[in-house]
Amino acid sequence: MQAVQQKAPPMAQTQTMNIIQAVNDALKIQMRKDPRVLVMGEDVGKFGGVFRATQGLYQEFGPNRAIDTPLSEGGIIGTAIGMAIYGLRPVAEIQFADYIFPAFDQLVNEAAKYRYRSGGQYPCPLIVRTPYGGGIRGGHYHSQSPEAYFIHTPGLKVVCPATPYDAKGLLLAAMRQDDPVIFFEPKRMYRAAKGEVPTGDYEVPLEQAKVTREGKHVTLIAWGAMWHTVSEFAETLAKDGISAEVLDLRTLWPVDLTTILKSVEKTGRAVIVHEAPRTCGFGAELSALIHERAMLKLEAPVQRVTGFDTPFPYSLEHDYMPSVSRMRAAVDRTLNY
Amino acid sequence: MQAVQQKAPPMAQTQTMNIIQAVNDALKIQMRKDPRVLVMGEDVGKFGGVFRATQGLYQEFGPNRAIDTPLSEGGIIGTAIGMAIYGLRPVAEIQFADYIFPAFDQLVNEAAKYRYRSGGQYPCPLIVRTPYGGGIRGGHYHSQSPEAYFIHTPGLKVVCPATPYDAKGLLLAAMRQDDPVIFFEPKRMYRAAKGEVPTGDYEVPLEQAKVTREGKHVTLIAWGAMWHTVSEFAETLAKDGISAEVLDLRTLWPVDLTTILKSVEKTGRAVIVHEAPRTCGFGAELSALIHERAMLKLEAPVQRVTGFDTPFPYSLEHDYMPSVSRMRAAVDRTLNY
Amino acid sequence: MASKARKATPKTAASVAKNAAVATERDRTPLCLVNPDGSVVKGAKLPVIPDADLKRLFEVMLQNREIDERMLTVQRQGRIGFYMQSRGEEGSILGAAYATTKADWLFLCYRELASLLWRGMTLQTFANQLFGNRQDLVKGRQMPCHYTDRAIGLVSISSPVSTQIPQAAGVGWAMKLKGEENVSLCFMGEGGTAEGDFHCGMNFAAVYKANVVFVCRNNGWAISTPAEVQSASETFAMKARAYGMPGVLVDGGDIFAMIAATREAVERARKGEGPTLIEARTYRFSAHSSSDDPSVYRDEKADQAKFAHMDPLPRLRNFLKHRELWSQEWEQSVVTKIQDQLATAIKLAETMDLPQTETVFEDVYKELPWHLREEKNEALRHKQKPVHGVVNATSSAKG
Amino acid sequence: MASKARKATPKTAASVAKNAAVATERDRTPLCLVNPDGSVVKGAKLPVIPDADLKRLFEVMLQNREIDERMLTVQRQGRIGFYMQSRGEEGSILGAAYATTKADWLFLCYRELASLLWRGMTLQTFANQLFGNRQDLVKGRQMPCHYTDRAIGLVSISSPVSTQIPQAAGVGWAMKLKGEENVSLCFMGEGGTAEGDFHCGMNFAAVYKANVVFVCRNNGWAISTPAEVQSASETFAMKARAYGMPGVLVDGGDIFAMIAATREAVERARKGEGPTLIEARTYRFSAHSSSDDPSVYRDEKADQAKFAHMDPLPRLRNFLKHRELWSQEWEQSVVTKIQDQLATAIKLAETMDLPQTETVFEDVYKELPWHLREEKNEALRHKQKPVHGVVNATSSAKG
Ligand SMILES: Cc1ncc(C[n+]2csc(CCOP(=O)(O)OP(=O)(O)O)c2C)c(N)n1
Ligand SMILES: Cc1ncc(C[n+]2csc(CCOP(=O)(O)OP(=O)(O)O)c2C)c(N)n1
Ligand SMILES: [Mg+2]
Ligand SMILES: [Mg+2]
Repeated sequence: MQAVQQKAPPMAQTQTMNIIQAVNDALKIQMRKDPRVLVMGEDVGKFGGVFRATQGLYQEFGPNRAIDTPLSEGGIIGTAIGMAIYGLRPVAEIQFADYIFPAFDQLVNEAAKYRYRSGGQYPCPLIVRTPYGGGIRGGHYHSQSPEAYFIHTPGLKVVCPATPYDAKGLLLAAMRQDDPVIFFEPKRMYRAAKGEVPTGDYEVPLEQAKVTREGKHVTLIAWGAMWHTVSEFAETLAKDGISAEVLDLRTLWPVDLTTILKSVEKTGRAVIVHEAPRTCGFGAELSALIHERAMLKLEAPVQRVTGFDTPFPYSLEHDYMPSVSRMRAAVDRTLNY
Repeated sequence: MQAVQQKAPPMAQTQTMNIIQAVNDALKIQMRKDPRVLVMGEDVGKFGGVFRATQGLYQEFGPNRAIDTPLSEGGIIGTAIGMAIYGLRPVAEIQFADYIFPAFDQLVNEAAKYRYRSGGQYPCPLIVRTPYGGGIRGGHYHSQSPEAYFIHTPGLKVVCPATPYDAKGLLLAAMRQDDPVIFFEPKRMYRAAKGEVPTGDYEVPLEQAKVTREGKHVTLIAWGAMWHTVSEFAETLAKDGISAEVLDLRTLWPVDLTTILKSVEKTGRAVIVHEAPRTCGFGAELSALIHERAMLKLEAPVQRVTGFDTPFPYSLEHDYMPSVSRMRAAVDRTLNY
Repeated sequence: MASKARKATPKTAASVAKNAAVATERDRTPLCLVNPDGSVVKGAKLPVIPDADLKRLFEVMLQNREIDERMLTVQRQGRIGFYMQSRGEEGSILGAAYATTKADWLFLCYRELASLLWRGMTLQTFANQLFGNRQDLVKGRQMPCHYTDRAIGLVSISSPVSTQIPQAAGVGWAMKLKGEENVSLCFMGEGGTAEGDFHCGMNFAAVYKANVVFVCRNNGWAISTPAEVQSASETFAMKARAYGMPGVLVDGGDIFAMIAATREAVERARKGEGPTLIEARTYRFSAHSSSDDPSVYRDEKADQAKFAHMDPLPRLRNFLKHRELWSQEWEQSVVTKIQDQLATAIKLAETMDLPQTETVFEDVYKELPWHLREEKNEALRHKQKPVHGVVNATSSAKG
Repeated sequence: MASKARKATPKTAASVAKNAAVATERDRTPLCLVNPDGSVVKGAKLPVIPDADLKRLFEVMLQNREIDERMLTVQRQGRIGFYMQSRGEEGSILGAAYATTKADWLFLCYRELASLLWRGMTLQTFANQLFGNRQDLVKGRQMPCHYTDRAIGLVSISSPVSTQIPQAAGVGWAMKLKGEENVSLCFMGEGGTAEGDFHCGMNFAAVYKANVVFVCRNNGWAISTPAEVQSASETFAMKARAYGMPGVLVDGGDIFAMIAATREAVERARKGEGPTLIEARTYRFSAHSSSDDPSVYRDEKADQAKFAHMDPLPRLRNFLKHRELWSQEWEQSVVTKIQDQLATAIKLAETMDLPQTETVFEDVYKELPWHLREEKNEALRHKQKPVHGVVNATSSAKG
């Protein structure tokens, strides 16, 4: 399934990794190269993070570069902003995306606006890594997908890899640019998604989507964990003679609209899939952009298959998460419009 | 200009009020009727609020019902949630919508989910009043329009009156229902918008938009301060022979989609105007909804005229705010598609 | 704290260092009334507690421990998704709960099951929540251990750490505004004191003299993070001073000390004299949760031995022995009984259906708006089969 | 603060009330070295300050006051949109600033113009910011009084209260991690201590012993809200104890006391010994801002008289007189000079064009992404005329 998009640079040495390992590898590589880089967050030091993404960093780089913090997201992001404007390169971890909200003011009113409001005098190259999404029986508070809040905030970049290869390459690229980045990691796929990843240094450029499957009848747009579900779904569609093109957005904002429009103009149909609630989710923006710019090429309105507009439930998360059957209904709506 | 929509109940006694007075009047009426209601926030007590919306309440209802709080939005909303679940009816003021973010976690993770996560055992009837929007030379932090963040959050209702009549009627309705409401007040129009308002008790029901001008060529959708600009704009369009229908949404979420679709299906064209940044703003959701449900009736893609995707500037706010000339270009795009 | 002109002799040397926040011996010494061996500390005045209550408190401690062990096993068998133990902390939790009544609202962190057992939450209610079934009071919407039970004064437990603190202050404030003598009892972990919400809640409570008692369970750990990373202050109780609020440090292994301290705080709160912060010094004998593996970050064996004296259960047993209120048979019968009752409750909870799909859409608002009506219909058209056995061993942080 | 078994004799009575957060006489007494009449307090050891510096400090105080008066007038004339005065607080602000160098980063609340004048921000830079013109260092993007000037170590001022506190802690921590002896100096208002960010910033600073000095200007008011509503603690300096950090209360009318206290704190920070919280007890003689009308909520006349002794300017003048460092002519010449310079700066700033429309889209990111390129073109096609004279008298809260 991941063959299409896991093409490593020719000759590069590779290794099978999951997303956790890929993230860990990216951090190690960059921390070795750049002494300004440090990781910080709850349980990220000695313990190596509750998902073990920062494992070994404390041992290799010591307590001043793999920092266990107090239980305070506002403190983590607030102090990380200070570090970033002072010239360090903090990579802060928020243990679950659901817990990013105590730091919301520091992110949207401060980090996002620092470069701008200082007239360019104080860039704020802060990375916030955080696991997002459902499917792990986490209920309300270990399942949310809050990307839209940050996409709506000018000054932030929002990235969300789906595969180990992209996780490593995008994180390396993010750590080497100068704007604040919210880096959402698909926790459901942390260990489930495996692939060949170059052991050395490489970057996956930000702001570039990837066509991971070519097709002609409908464009399926996804990212993160949902890209995996959508990719499998595309296979089943193929069996029914429906040829779906699959896009993995990778960087959510600024989004690679060129690649999206090219695909949708070709297929004439689009279905966007995400876990976050539908209303004012990123799917709404994508739908609006596509309609605004490609209406005449559309055979049917762009469809959205998303989490429902309720808090994330526990026992019934299988009913809540975008399902293949709902995706199928959406594709059918575009085909039969 | 406000004649169309300011129809008071027949026979009711009215008085000319601005929005501040209308809000104040609603609070007074409800506080007299319901001893559970109290107002709280920074400077809302003795001083009567920095915009004077709570003027006189301290004098009439005393310090236990018109409460000056410490400078802490997290504390205001956090304690107000406690009051609400205990059976009081707190109406919390956040001095500027830009300062709502320190309370973001309490609003989106707590107030919004209280009823749900307790299986209906603990409703949280909290009202948060807050002035929003630009045009007062307030720069980054006295100008933001953060409605989309809350519309994206299941469990919250979002209301935004444009006129004194609606401000009073919607606030009275909000205080009498049992879900948390974020009540955005258009600060630029606080004193500028005047109209006849019944002196007695009445409600403007939530979740109902209003057609404030009938027309046939294009539907203009707005709310709050922008509704005023859009209404004036519609007059100028009329002079050019373009007949615009104007909608004031009043309640942003749950939105009155029926009224929107009815209008758009009639005109075949829609332009949405809001101050917040375009990307993932409420305009995106409205655009997606309209395209999804009325594509075949559309003569042209729905257009958005919004704040730009930058922090809100100071000196150049005239270039930033949605202008009549940008609106005109958008209308022309729909007419010449 | 207005800038009033004060008449005192001015200080004439900055001496910042001397002004440092040094704790006094009194600050550092936990209140302790009963020694680990069950003997009364010399000079201590024990709170008045009827023998029947003492025995009942011991019973609940035993029950809590049995439940803990059993439910962890059930979790390990993949039958529930998650569990959090509280071994060794039952004493302080029960002590605080004992000093309140059901009219006093209860805000929990998440590790305070004993307080609910004390207040009479039924085992069936408990088990239904863990299995998230159709009879679960929170309708299967939250992870295990996130109970709500209005009948016993329990407010909804939330995962985000410390959000309950300003809410509890708000409830205590509302009680005061309404002229009631009820209090709001609010638990938190020592890790939770680092959140901004701790500050907001404590500050509002003190400014308005809200009817609230805060209990900080300092069990030494926040997942893998030791308490000394949370604050540079010598005790957590001392944090009360920043708010002009009394702070008391208590030996959490001593249920008598907890009862005495909480009673005094509750009384003050009932009289409208404002809030108190109690730090219960304990040890988290168990893992953080069923997802955690503490051997990665602490020396399990050494620590269990080192902190054994802080376990409240043997201490209370020893005390009861001294008073001739204990027998082996009685303890055994309590244990056997709870095992039986629990088995029955689990069986029933496990065989009960999950909530119906339409419940996903209830209670978002009081009434169902148009978009949720539509979404409900979509969900019903596309009902999914529950995914069983999805393991969440990827994280040790849930809860 | 781990749960270590401590050997002390156990406390045997809860005595919550006795444990209450009573401030000692020492806590309550502000550090004061020079009396309002300019005489040295008996027994006080003055910090070493060269005469030239003393005179320069007095000059900056005079300048600050002139600028304040002038700019408020300019605001009243509708020529700038907003202004914030700092009359009566210049002493503590200058005292703290004097104890640092330009390599020490400066985080301001917003009312600390004097510290910038001390560090050498030019009047033209100042005026350009107030007029938000093309040469404004922040490109006309922020309201008046929201300066940024990297050349003098000034970080970007933000309106949201207290967000600078954890950031300043982060900078001081970064300095420490890099092995530098620089410190970060962070101002806040007493109102700002109620925000969660105050707690987060203080706590992180103390846990990591960051190179930071916090100065809380307690001027008695947060807009209309008196300091006693912000906290029930007797002083704000005492809040330091919650963090295991030294806290010092200083007479903010006494620049010598401020210098002494800040120097000691800065020294500790440079040596890596961690942060300090200094409370400068002052009075907000002016309105909150040009949008405010304090007569609605306080007795202006009575209070101005009552707090006159806290004004640092006559106190320093009196001291200089005692030392024969002052003359009427000198003071007059300083005033005349600043008036002239200011007039020139204002004139230039006012006649300078506003920033160009395209600057709205710069610096959102380092590079312009596709959507901002498009939006820039849209803005250029629809350039608007500036709306002049939009009055914001609707609110007294801005800033
Ligand atoms: C806001 C927030 N951040 C992070 C977490 C993840 N988390 C759950 S429990 C916990 C540790 C809590 O420690 P403490 O407060 O000491 O309570 P204890 O578990 O020891 O009872 C953490 C970090 C969370 N639930 N909420
Ligand atoms: C987060 C936030 N809430 C509210 C405001 C509005 N506001 C601006 S200044 C101020 C009072 C600040 O008082 P204090 O901290 O004592 O500083 P002072 O003005 O006395 O110097 C308030 C409420 C704000 N700027 N930011
Ligand atoms: Mg703990
Ligand atoms: Mg103040």
